[in-house]
Amino acid sequence: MNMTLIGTTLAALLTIAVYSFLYKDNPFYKFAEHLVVGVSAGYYLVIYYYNFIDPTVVSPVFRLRIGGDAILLGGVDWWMALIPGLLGLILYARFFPKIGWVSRWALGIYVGGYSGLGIAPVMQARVLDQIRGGALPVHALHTGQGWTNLLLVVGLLGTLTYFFFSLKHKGVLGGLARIGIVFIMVGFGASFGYTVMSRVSLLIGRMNFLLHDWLRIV
Amino acid sequence: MRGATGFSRRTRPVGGPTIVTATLAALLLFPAALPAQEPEAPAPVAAIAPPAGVLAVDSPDDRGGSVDVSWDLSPDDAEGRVLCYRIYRSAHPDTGFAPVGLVAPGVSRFRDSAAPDGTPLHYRVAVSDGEREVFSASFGPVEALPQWFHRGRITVLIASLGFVVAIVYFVRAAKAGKDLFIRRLAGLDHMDDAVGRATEMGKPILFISGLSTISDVATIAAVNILGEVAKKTAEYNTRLIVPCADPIVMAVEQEVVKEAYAKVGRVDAYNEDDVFYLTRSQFAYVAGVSGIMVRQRPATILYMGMFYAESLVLAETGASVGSIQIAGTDAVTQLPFFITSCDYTLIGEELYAASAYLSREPVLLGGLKGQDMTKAAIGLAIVLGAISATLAALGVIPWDFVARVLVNA
Amino acid sequence: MRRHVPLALCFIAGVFMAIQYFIPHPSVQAWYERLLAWLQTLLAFAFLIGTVSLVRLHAHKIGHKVAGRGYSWVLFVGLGLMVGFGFKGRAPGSPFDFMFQNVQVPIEGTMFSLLAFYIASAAFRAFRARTLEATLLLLAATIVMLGRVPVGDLLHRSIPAATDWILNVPNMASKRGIMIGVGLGMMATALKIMLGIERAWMGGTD
Amino acid sequence: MNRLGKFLQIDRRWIFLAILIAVLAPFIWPMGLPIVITKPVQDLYNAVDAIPPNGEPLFISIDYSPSTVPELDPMALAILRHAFSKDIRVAVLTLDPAGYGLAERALEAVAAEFGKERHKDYVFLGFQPGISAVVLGMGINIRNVFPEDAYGTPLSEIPMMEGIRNYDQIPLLITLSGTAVVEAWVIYAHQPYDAQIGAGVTAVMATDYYPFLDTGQLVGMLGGMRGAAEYETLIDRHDAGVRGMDSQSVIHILIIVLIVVGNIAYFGSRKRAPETAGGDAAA
Repeated sequence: MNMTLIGTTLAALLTIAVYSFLYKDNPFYKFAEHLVVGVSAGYYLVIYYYNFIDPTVVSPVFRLRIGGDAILLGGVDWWMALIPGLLGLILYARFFPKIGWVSRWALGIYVGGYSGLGIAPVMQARVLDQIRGGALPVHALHTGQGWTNLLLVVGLLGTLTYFFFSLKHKGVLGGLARIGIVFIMVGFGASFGYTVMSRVSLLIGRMNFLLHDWLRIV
Repeated sequence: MRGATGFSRRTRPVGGPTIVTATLAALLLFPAALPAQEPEAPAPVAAIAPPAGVLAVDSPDDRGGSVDVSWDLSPDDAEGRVLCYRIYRSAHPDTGFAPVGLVAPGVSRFRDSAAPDGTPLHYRVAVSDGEREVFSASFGPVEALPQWFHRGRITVLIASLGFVVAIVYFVRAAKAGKDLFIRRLAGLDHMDDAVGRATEMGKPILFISGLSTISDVATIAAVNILGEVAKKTAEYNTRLIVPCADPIVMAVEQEVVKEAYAKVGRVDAYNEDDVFYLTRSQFAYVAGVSGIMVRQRPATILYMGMFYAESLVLAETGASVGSIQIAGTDAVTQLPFFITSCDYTLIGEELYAASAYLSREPVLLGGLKGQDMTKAAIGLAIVLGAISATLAALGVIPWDFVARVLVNA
Repeated sequence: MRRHVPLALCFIAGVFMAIQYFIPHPSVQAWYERLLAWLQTLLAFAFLIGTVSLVRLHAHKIGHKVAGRGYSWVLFVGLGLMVGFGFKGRAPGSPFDFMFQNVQVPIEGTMFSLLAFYIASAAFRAFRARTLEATLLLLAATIVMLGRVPVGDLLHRSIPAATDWILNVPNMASKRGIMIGVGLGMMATALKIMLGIERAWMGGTD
Repeated sequence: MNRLGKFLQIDRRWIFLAILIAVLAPFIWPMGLPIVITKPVQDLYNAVDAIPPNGEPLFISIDYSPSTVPELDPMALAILRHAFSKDIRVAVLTLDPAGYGLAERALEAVAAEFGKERHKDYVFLGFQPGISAVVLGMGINIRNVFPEDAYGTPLSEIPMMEGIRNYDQIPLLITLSGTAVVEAWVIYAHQPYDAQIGAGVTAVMATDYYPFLDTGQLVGMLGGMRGAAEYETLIDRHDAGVRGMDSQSVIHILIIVLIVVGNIAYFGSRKRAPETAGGDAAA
């Protein structure tokens, strides 16, 4: 009995425990559920410590090293490593009700920083590029491409109209919004149908694991 | 679009006149291309012709340290005699050249991304047939410099500023007391009923704010909605359970719920253990939440924020325990599943409109108006773009013009 | 201090992160990289807060002798083992890796694969041709499902083409529209946060 | 309630059982149904095929974790086989910590299959955290983000990496991912640096990225197990992708039958007992 076999057997039993949930909630599922919540919470705690806190704070501040390079105590790099450490520590202020509000300083930087970061790339990739992709020539209606382009433009305009919030969906606007919802529903149906495959793939993968890797019967 | 920031990947075909020019240039420049201290390049009789027209410019829109070098292909390239081009750099026009890069035949450009900033640099391109290298004339001086503004992004800047102006203008107008209409959002009209139902049944409400971090704007939208929901559960004295997948989201949501309970004067009813962190791991989180669903049997489940593949596992488990489910997400891939498994679904942008809708705060409604106006402008841009593309296709206006407008727009 | 400082920090961080996109100069980019690393580190610090919350919840269950508290012990064992092993070594073959590979990966993979069952039950339950929209949804889904598998090709030649058409035309048009709308919503929300209009993140103190 | 109405209330566990049987059956009786090639797959195949042998390497970023292995692993294997069979050099990296072992396993297996030499024909750069930072960093200099390969050899000492600085020397980068990492490659590598990006994604993500194909932000794409099966067909090497498609066909048909029967029962029961309508709200 080697470690690989023990590991595979453990994994297989846990796999079956999870599948038992399809029948109904039961002690085996509860065991697997609590185990994986604990294990994964521990996993992320450790991984984030070693991937971020250690290299950006602990190593430079206490061991005076960034990557392989030595830094000076009290030098610019040292102070720059201390700041995220202090920001991280003030997050813990929330455990002390009297100074709990200090943790908002760190949250402010976090929330603000990420908010700002998104604006321009979103404008580029989600708005401008999509406008470019959406502005298509709609001549040549005697060909398939002409009609396709017309549908693409109309569908896009309809979908945009559906998301108009500050006007009542009546008249032309209502008509366009209606076209929009038709396109949206067809799109959602397509996504649903398209997804079935990847979900079944996962099931095939698990069955492969049970039958091939564990039981070795196929 | 492509090529706006970098080089085109296409290489120039070598036409007749180019060959003549290149050969002439090569003949004329040949001696200069052979510095004495480059012993590996003796002057051969039947040598391959060196590349001509070497041009080096500071790479545009970058953080410095980079020079773009381009040249005309060696006339012998088309005949397959070229093995590679090697690019040389020096601080002097005719001595001290060192190789900085190598490209395949047929390629006529190279980005030297190790160029020192602010020094005059000279470039040469050598062509190699495997046995010897033949040098072009040197080009220079050129300086690699960092830029303070990314010109390729000017459209994004203008569009973003326009958007900021639109939002700020309508927010101010709303503050000034302009009355603003907002259309019905089906799912949210039932929020009161959903909370009321939970109260009647004496069962909790489960609020799931997605799996993303607070860096995802969708999560912030979810947090805003949670604030409004918490006010209602505090009023009705209904238990609100909020399992979180991200620790910062948890910290923020604890604040939000506590504050909402305080606002309606029920701070005593707030239980910090009901807003808790489970795990960041996607399906471990799902395992935990599914367990909560089948054991607590919540009357109502709200899914708001960013969701990934877990959406359907959660929503189907929720449906199987008979909960009323309202979802809202901007995750286009997950919307189909919420739509099939939930009672009401907020689609895409509706999620962002939700906090304005629920709170009816004029400033938020003003922001929404600003979004709508931008959307109208985008619709107009698409229509105009389609019309000009059509006119170009019909030959009324030149394609060049349309292409330029679309690329720069 | 309680209100203005966090809002000011939020504004400054936001504006800097927004404009750095347009400034390639290294003096700005270096700060951008630094700030980005700080944000990631901040999240790493928060994991301890999250874990404390999880531990407190289950300690509470054990302390109050809630039914099923035995499972809380299971959770503690899993958490304790991972943290204990993790600080000793995480290389492939280590106990930490063993737990990850043989507990976390298979359970998560299996949870994920439950979708194959749920997608079938959801389709059966909800795909009813009640309204025009619902009918279109189920028709599109059915055609695409057929078009994705080899059987569809055998059934009728035009099914893969129809699938491609649905994906490339109506699907693309609506996705693009939703994408633009979502983009606007994201930018507007981000902007409102930076400007301090939307401040639920700090408990909505106004 | 009549019999048809009762059918609509059928315990969903019967459906689960039917799915289980459907997924297991083709394991015992393989069918081997034919595969049609779609354009995004052909485009990606052509892009890989156009890379000159023994030159600038094809980059493959294995950005998936064990949960999406069944769909994405066959893609990785097929693309690697394609590249190695044409003597195209390959550099593999991962942006997902859980992808490290998967990437290493796939690369080493296929390299051994074709008798390829590490550092001459292929290199494994390993994992670096921070998705957008890595993608952006590679645009400046790969050595900044991957100073050495996964086993500690400095990039400067790896022959095949000579002269490979950033995206300008990468003819094609293929990301295999079940998450939005693809978008990071498009936004942070294609947009600023004009890098050529191809993608292999799970079937569910594929619809999301159609707009990117249209705008040229992605050169080509493999969607789900079928994408893998198509690629396997193109390189004429049938494997897990083609095999899995049999199970896929059976389950897809089963679900369609369920939908059809469900609707017949629904309309049949409504004619006789109109009050049974309701329950779950439609879209």
